[in-house]
Amino acid sequence: MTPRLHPAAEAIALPVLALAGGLALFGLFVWVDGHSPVQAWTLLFLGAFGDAFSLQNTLQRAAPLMLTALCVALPARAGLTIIGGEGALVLGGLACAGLPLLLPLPMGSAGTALILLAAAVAGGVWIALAGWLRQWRGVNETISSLLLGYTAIALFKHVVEGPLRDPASLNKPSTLPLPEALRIGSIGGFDVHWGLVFGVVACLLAAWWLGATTHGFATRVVGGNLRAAQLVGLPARRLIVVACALGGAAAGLAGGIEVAAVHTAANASLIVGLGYTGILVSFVARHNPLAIIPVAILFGGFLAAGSLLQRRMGLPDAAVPVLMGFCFVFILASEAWRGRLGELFVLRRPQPGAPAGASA
Amino acid sequence: MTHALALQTFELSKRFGSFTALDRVSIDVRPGTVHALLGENGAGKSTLVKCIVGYQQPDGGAVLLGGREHDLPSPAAARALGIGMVYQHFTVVPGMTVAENLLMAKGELPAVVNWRAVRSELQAFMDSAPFRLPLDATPQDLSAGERQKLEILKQLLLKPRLLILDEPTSVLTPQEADEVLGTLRERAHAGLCTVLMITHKFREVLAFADEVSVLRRGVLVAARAVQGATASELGASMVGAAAVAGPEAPASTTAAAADTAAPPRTAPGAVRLALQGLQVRGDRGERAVAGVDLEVRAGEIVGIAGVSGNGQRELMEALAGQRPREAGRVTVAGVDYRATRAQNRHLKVRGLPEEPLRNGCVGGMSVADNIGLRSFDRPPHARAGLRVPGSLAQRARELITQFRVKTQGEHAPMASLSGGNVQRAVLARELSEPADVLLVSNPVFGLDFTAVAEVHARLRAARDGGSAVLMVSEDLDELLQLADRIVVMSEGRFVHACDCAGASRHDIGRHMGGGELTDNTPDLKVAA
Amino acid sequence: MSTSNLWLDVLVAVLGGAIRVGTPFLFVSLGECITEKAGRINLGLEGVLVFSAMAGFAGSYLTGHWWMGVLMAGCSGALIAMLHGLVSSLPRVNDIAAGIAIMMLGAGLAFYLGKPLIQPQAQQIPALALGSWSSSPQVAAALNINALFPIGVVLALVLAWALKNTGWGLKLRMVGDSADAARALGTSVTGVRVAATTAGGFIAGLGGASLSLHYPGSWNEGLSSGQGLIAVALVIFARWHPVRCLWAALLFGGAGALGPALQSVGIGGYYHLFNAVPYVLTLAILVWTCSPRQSLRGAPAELGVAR
Amino acid sequence: PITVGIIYVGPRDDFGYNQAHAEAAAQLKKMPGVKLVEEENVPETQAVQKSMQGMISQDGAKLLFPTSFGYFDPHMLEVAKKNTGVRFSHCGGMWTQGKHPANTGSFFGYIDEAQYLNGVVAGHMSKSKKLGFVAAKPIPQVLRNINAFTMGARSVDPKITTTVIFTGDWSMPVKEAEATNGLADQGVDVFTMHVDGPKVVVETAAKRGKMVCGYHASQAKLAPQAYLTGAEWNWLTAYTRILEAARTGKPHPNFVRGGLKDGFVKTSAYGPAVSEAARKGADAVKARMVAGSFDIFGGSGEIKDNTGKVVVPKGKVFKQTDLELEGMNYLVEGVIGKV
Ligand SMILES: Nc1ncnc2c1ncn2[C@@H]1O[C@H](COP(=O)(O)OP(=O)(O)OP(=O)(O)O)[C@@H](O)[C@H]1O
Ligand SMILES: Nc1ncnc2c1ncn2[C@@H]1O[C@H](COP(=O)(O)OP(=O)(O)OP(=O)(O)O)[C@@H](O)[C@H]1O
Ligand SMILES: [Mg+2]
Ligand SMILES: [Mg+2]
Repeated sequence: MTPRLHPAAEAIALPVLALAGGLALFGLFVWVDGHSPVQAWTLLFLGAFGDAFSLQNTLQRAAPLMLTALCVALPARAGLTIIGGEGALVLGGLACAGLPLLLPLPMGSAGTALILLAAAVAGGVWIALAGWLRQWRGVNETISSLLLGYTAIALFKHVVEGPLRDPASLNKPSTLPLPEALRIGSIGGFDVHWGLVFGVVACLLAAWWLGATTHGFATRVVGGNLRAAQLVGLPARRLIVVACALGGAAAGLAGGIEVAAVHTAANASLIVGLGYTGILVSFVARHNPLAIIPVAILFGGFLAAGSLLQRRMGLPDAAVPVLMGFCFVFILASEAWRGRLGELFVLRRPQPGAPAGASA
Repeated sequence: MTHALALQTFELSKRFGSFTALDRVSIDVRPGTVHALLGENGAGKSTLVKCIVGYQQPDGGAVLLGGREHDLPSPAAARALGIGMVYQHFTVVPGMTVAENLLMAKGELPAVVNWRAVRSELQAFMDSAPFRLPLDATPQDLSAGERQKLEILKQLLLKPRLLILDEPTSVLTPQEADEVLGTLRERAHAGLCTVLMITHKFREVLAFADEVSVLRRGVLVAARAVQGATASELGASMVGAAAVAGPEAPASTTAAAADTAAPPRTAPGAVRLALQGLQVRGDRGERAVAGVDLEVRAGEIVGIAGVSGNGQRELMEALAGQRPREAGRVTVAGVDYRATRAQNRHLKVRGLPEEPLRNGCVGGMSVADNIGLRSFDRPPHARAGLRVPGSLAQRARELITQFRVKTQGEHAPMASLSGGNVQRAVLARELSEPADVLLVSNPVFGLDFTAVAEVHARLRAARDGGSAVLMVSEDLDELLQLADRIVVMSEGRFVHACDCAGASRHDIGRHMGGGELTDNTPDLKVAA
Repeated sequence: MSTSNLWLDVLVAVLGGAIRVGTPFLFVSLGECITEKAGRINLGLEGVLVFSAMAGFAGSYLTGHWWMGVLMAGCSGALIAMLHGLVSSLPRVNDIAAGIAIMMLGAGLAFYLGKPLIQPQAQQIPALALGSWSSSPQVAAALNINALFPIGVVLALVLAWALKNTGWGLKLRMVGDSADAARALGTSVTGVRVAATTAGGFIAGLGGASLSLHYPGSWNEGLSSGQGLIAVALVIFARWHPVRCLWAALLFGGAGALGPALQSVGIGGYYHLFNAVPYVLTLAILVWTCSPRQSLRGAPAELGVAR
Repeated sequence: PITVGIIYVGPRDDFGYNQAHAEAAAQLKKMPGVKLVEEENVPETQAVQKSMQGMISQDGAKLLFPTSFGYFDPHMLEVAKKNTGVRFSHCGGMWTQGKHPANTGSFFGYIDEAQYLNGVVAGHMSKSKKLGFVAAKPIPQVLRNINAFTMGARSVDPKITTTVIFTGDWSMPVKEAEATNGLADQGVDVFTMHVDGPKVVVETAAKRGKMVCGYHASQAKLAPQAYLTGAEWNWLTAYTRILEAARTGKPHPNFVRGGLKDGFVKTSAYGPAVSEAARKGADAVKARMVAGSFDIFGGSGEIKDNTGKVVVPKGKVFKQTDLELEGMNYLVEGVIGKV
């Protein structure tokens, strides 16, 4: 046996230790600012997971992040770094709110399915565009998705406050609200809407797609080495564009759900940086769809706890980004110790010189 | 004042994690000699020289220069002592001109560069150097051979007292290799410097080296004078006597090692692969392949000879689907070939790319997944678009044994394998099933002696089994040894074609050089 | 008002706006340029920009000297950027991810520490009245420029010269082009990259100072609307050349000023779309100039986004 | 004691919209028997729903003041449905009897009156006869201010025009500064604005040597010489009225509106630059407004929009309480700009 921690144990231990480090630094920070670190930690826990309300608050905030994180993770597994999820999200929201204006929709869940589909398609097309530009013209997808994101936001605002504006939405320019029957409600008796289920299921599906299907495997090959993929005849362009489209669809779906479950109409309130937060979630989860679920919940917890820090301790709202910044710098940095964490705990034993090998 | 420097290592050891790459290696390089370092792939040659120049830090032992022990914390320290190193992988800076590259190589940079003075100095050096390059060219404009020359020029500029070269000739034509090694030998024998070079080519060892040390699995197994040595002796000490006649060795391996008489074979069959007016653009948008026509028949090996950088790489990439085609037709068995997965499968087209880790593998995925790249989406490894768990791994275990891939297991990441074993893994993938068309590029680049013999035997076996093989190699000897027909590629065109039997090296060499040069290199005997 | 006059007015406004709005773009793109020349990409410049804007404002407010503010802005930008440099030097840490984390951290710290700075006013970076010769008030106003702007212009020229003609310039390019080559020469790749990122942070910090101490000239939380993030696109747009960064920054500045300028002469209605002009323009030019067959010329080969 | 929750959409001390609320909140806090919980920078998403719910379930808040336009529909309504025992009073929304729950309500002030007075002062002070208005979005509340300001100015001199620039967002400092500069280039010499934080416009105008009328809160401190006067909120009036109802158990005041005479809005003290004529002119109108004998929209001939269409026919008078005014969708004659 090598003196290593089991990889699975390490995969848990590393981020947990890093998180502890981030929290400790945050404690120091608020202490220097004249607040009690213990109170801050306690409130963080209470605000995120302390009671049923907090827990639901956390889960609710995590839901859209799971979807926007997939918008980074899926293209990343095909080798592309997409950071324009925000654009896909707002267009998804727009499509979701706009479809009932264009088509007579069946009311009820069929109609809801249709508007969410429209949201996913809109987001998918937008990110696929970034992937396609990469394939067609060699335009770097990180930059193009960023630019496309800004463009989408401008388009969204223009359409929402212009052509599609509901004249009755006086001081908050919005599209016509979705009919009651098309909206997404809460899960059972909980104060959490169905978006959470969409998020979790999407992550599970993505993991299944990458791990268990040949299409997902082929996508990983393309992401791992494009030239190898071409050599074995994989349709790399198509796989890349599909991965982008799937990622974009997830972000678009997030926008659609935000509209159908929260805002009831598309308006500028949709633009609050969920797409950008998703980037960090995905990187912290190392683009692993299964890891996205807990990481998004962690993020949701931080965001949820922020309210309590403001109300009980008088900390500024910016305490939450500071805390998240600390934690995520630590978590990213902790990757450097992967495979070496064991050395901290286990004594090194001298190794036999012979190399291991199948033929040996 | 420069004079050649003596180099000794004393019980040098290096471990990577639990793996021992060097195990108490003591070599002795006398001043003013050319010393060759031989060894199988992954034997630890590169690691040894990297430890000597301070690129990596040894875990134990000592490096002695001129008889005194030195601590070399970085390549800069080694450079200060007069040690120059040409790495196995290119270290020229692609975005900088030749002049800038040479200036960088000198090490200590002035705060502000006086380009006028530097250029005249470099021009003077260039005029006295064994080969010349334009100062304002960027490496992107240079051929692979020219880049290798730039690497060597960078070191010569420093007037090193000890020059270490890690496989310097792998991208050179035989003529270029002879030119380079000849120059270096002259310098060494003139007492200007000591040369330590790593190579896999026995021919080069026998023709240019004075002494040779052989490494096997991180251990020094032989050290002797070249005078009187034969290729087979070197080969035996390199792989160990037992391995050559190992029970697992395919029957043809030993035959190939002895290799002189090719087995009798039937005449070539129907046309399998046909190119018509194929045009391809290179990385910089230039026309790398300028309309070529070629037919490869079942049961023959067609070799493409040429100095590297004349469009061979682009041609093979275009055929393998790694590069878009500009114009022309490619047919396989009469069908328009688009290099799709379905066609690869039905038409049985397989490829051995050069630099397999870069061109044919996913470094981060497991060996099993990499071996399965051709078959993962087919039964028994997949059903209805879903992968069958464990199926690839099982098949990979069989192939790892059969092709003798040294790995820590089928789940080890591909990138953790040494270069030669990556090559073997790709062979296992591409040759484990019969192929109708084989596209082969530099199949033995950087491979050791047994591996070369094995690859050649497998290619012959494929040919004899009815495959049409198209093979690019920078090693003319290899082509002459293996191919049935040779076409010579120069500046993106086929400029010469001949049957291998009775082919003239002079003729081919002349056409490789564009037809104008007269080749006055002696026709060296093929060593292996 | 005649039509030709009208377009002239718009032109002058856009040119003046190009300098006013473009100055922070200039600094962030120069900062990003030298970071990328060393083979790193720093998406965290947004955080650097916001933090340094806050710190610069604090410096000027607390000491009463604008140049102290500028210095503080530069140094704090360097500090945050150095954090990015160090974190992304660790094995297996992706510089894009680190950038997003730094973006969040920098903005968070700036908002947290900057709460008491929203109200006060601080001494401003003086303006140079280069347009005093002109009788036209528009021209005079357009040429009433930020004292940092000429510094930025000189910096662009100096950087362009230094990358070709100084030892560290060559070293920087080598590290960005081939880490192997640099290592073979015994140059510390990590050291050079951290230094370049830090220096880039200092320069971007000057952009922050320009925001909070000149234009618009106060500290508040909406001060930066993505100028730091877009620096990455600007540098690609400029093909990694400092002097072209200057033109790109002016172009972005001018495009940003276009919407308000058109509305000020009574052409309105599509202001959201006008706000998107710089992005669409950049994308269009990228699509126009990129080619699937070859990497961008001048791109540092070690840079992930170069292709 | 009663726990009151106040939620801001931006930073509390922005010299603008949020500060106007925060100043009133600070007064509330001083009252005996009131516990105040506040949250700032809360986006108009489910975040605000959770903040409200958190204030209710974690802090026991009985009265909530969500202060941003965007909080009303659907966020506040959603939370109010689940918490019928809690009173919600929104700033700016259109509470409608029968449509919205009884435990919710909205309050707002007729700040266009103060903007009209801004216009009068600006009309007297402007030499170029060109005024500038930096606005966020063309929504009724903003349009109403632009129109009132312009009509105030044109009551002094009908040749005056107001050029309006929409930045598109409530807080976009660089765009606001650029808009101010662009207007100054066009010869505008008096500015006002309707954005969340007027600080940038005030400072930029002052730097260009122009005059400025404030909005939301007093920005006089920022540019004492350039600052003429300003339209300010006085939310304490509304806050206390709603709070008292909650404390005494009276029905929730659902629809609270008021102008100058009700003390919902006020004007900043005149700056030193304001001429005697301007003060007199503005004070006269103000006196009529307080007396209730002045109507901005109508009463003195027809009002045309800037495309020439009649929007208020001759003889028709809109009282401030007329709901039609809350749906204003035009710019009056004299405004250069487009909705
Ligand atoms: N950085 C490293 N980390 C882990 N293992 C390494 C590293 N470098 C080399 N090795 C391992 O050490 C062994 C020796 O490698 P080395 O590169 O010295 O071989 P070599 O003799 O030069 O082979 P080749 O002829 O294929 O170039 C190989 O098994 C290789 O996998
Ligand atoms: N978090 C991650 N970030 C990046 N790459 C990952 C991550 N997790 C797994 N991978 C990559 O995905 C591939 C395998 O992933 P996974 O562990 O899901 O599959 P597996 O079931 O072990 O694979 P297989 O069945 O193909 O052997 C590997 O190439 C691994 O490098
Ligand atoms: Mg080697
Ligand atoms: Mg597996």
